[in-house]
Amino acid sequence: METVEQLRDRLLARFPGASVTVISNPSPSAQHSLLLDHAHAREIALYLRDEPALKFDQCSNVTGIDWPEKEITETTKVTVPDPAGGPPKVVAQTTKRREPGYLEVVYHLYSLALRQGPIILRLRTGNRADAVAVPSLTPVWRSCEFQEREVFDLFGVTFEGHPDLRRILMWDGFKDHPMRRDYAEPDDYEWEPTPHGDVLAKAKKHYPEKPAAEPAKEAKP
Amino acid sequence: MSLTPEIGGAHVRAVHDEFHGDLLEVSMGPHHPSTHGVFRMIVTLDGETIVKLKPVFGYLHRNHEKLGENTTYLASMPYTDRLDYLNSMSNNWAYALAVEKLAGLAVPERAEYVRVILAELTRLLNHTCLAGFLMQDCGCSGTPLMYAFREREKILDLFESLSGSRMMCNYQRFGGCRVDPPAEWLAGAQRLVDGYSAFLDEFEALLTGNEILMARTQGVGRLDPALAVSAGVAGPMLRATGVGHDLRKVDGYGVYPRFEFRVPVGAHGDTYDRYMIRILEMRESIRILQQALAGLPGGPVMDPKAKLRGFRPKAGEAYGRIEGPKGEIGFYLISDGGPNPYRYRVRPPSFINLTILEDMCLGHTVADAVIILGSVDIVLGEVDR
Amino acid sequence: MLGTGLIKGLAVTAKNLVGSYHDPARYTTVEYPEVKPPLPEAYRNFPFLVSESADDPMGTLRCVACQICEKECPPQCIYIEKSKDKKPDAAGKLQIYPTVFAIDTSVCMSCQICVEVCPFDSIKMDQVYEVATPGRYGDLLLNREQLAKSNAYYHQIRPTEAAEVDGRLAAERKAAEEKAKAAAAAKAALPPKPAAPSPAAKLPDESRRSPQGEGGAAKPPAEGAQP
Amino acid sequence: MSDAAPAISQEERDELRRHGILLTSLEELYNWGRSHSVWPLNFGLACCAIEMIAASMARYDIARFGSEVFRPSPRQADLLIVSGTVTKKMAPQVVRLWNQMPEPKYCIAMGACAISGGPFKQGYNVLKGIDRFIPVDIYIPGCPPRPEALLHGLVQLQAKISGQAITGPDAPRHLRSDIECDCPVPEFGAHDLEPPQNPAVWTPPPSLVRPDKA
Repeated sequence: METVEQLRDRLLARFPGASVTVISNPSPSAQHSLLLDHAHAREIALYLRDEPALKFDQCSNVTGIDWPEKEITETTKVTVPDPAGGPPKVVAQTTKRREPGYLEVVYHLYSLALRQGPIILRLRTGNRADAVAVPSLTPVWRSCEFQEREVFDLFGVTFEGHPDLRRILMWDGFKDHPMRRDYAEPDDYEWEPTPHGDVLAKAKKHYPEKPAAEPAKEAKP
Repeated sequence: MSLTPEIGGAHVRAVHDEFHGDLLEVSMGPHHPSTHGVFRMIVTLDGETIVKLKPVFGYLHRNHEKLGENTTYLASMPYTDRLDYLNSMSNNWAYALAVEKLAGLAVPERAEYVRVILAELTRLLNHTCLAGFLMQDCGCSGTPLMYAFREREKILDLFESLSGSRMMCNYQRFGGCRVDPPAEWLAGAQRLVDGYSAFLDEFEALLTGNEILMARTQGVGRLDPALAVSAGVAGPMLRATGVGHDLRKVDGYGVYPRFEFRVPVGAHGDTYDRYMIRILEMRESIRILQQALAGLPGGPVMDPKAKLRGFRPKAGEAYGRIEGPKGEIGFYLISDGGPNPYRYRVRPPSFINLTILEDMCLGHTVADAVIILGSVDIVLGEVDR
Repeated sequence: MLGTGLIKGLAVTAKNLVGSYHDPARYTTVEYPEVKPPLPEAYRNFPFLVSESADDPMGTLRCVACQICEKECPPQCIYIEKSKDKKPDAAGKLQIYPTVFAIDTSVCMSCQICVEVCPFDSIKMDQVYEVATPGRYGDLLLNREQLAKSNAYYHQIRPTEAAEVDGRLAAERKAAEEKAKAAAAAKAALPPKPAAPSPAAKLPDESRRSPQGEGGAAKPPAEGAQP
Repeated sequence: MSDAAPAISQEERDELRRHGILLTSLEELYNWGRSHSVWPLNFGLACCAIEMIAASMARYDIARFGSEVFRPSPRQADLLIVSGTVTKKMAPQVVRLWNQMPEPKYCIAMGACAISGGPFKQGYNVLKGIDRFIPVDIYIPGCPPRPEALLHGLVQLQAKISGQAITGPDAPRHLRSDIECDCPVPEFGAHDLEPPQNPAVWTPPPSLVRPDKA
């Protein structure tokens, strides 16, 4: 099978003007992926499916990933020349920059005909609030139908060109996208005899007063 | 028009259509004896013929992926038992395989053999139960399911004496298996495997040639191979359409390349083929089990370098998949170097196999839809996660 | 011929029906409340705390309230509070003990991870399953007293594993005693030459590689350096 | 009838039984009939449902307790075995099924998930115990409980039924007019079920905060 770099070059040669970037994966699995632009995503997908040398006829897995906005603090060492004429000083400079958040959809493609794969495609949305559309690949691979609906339901990515984009796991009137990192659960506190971490914080909210007499069971130890 | 009415339960309403006269929209499920759990289908009927079928999911959506992102890698292992609760051993293996890929862990040879033995026992368990449930859906109330569960108890006894639990085994670990199977256990497994062919012969005498079964299932729910491939259908359902795709051969994960076995493929892609494929696969599983039990090497079952606590794989991602009894079960993990996975995704075979449920059911009757759904072999814990 | 398959199938059911009267392989019913099926040794359902003696379960708990199981428990159903004081354990060493140890069995999924991560062999899986109750809040939360079961009980439900654990603990205790003795001997040997700690005095401690051993090795030079 | 001292003691009754004379009261006969023909609803939710099916199969044979008749329709069922995780999406359906069952009816919460949400209780779509919406008679902890544990729970339920007085303030729900049998069905809201629990059924948990953690 071609390496990801070879595949990228092949795609760039076939689709001039497309943007195809290799996202390398440092883990031992070495499953690198290709980031596609929205305008050419469906053409490239069709090409991957139909080109006799590639024949990625099955899209096995579709999933979403939420990458919230990050604040990155970078410390760089800068050499500052001494105005007094002495030897230049090395000063550590801290810069803070905000990396905008986005949602990502990942497709794992396999070729049953040629027994090769996986090729991993990625599509990214502009941000996490209003530009959350990516082109749907359901017209190319039927298996994306329910999985893209799931990504829409849980992450809030809208797929342009999806034949039937509705919520799939949660009910229709549900407003949130629960797999996003900043999702806040409804407060349906249940008796927590063994609170830890977040649960403990929630428990505290529900018992703000000084506790009444301890139940006999717990008072024993 | 919203296809999901706001209220659930038994729900029937008439839809007027000028071409077909009155179409009837029937909601089957989520409480329906034939839907294998809390699955729901909204079926539009012209007379008794299905003209539209929309599955409704989510009645068992218990947030497996969200929980997996909030706990450590190890703590997700018992949750994978509860995905496809008939096949906890296979789920464990798929998850362990994905983590091993992510972290680059090696697995001792003996553990690989033990994994094969347990995965094939799980396949026997799953396919036997499936055949029982399918017959239940056909209206054969009780008998085949009783026989299937009699055999299931024997396999569960083996699982219980090895892992401590009948269904929720929590047995695989990253870099091996939790317990080394003792000699008595292996002898018990050997006895079960030796006796299983006789049970299958009896089961087949009960069912395979039965005229009623053939009349109910042959030609029902045909699936086109090209559509099956495009729709991501995997496992016995895909092979029933004639596509010989088995990850045990294609990926050759574990020590499967060392065993000699065939991959049965169907010719028609109908419900009968899907039933037969499972019976034939069980026969092949018995062959694999015989070879694995005979060739089981000595040595440790756990990589001595693998850590139980404080497991933090380096940043990166991995997708690991195995041929589960229901199809390709995969786990997609993204690590950011922390103790919890950043993204934890399950590729659920039975969920994706349902993509083409409507295509298979169109033109058939409601009673056929029940059988077609039965032959897809779904487990709701995995469909909705 | 049409109907052959049906007749064959009916023959199978007939064989099973008749067989259920004489063949134990075909009659598998366990008369449960009267006959309790033997459980395999590995069977697990809900954890319990091991105490050395049945007479004083609270005083001889093996648990030292390290809270590892609390952290590792996947559904977070263990709750531990550490004691402020120390009590001698079975080996006579002063240890912290849990003042509260609660397990919510209405959440516990018997996954055994608490047992696997426990470094002190103090929490083990029980084999009780007849736990149905009409009470929701009181009966399902097990406290320290309800969780503590004696080592003899552990031997009764899991003889092989318990023997292995006992052997391991005994070996550890013996090693600890020997180390203590060696440390005492090393200390006794130290005073003659306090200025320069001899490498011979350090060696046995380093070779043991236990936290106490390292601490013991670090002390003598510090003491020796002061005067 | 229930609070009055029995006219004949248990020993005397046993003695008579040995001589072949069976003495009983209307209450006993009534409760005996009720407790030994508890027909469950054929209703499975998740993992525990498989163990429930296993309990009805040859090895555990729930028929020995008179409960083998798994009814597909709630109209014919006496016992709702909530066997598995109740999600928020499923909860209205479970309550509706409960309302459709005729009195006398009983509910067993089988497994950790049905009792409290169990291992999945931190999930956003998981109901933290079915007893938020419908009254539960027996709780069977375990994940999943063995089929024997289900049978044990069923025996407990039978004992509970046998112990009920048919008159007086302790009479079961179906013999009294002052208790509402139907439970309101929750609606799907924008973020959660509305209401998140049924205050008429749900007993609030004991106030429990560790002194040093609060």
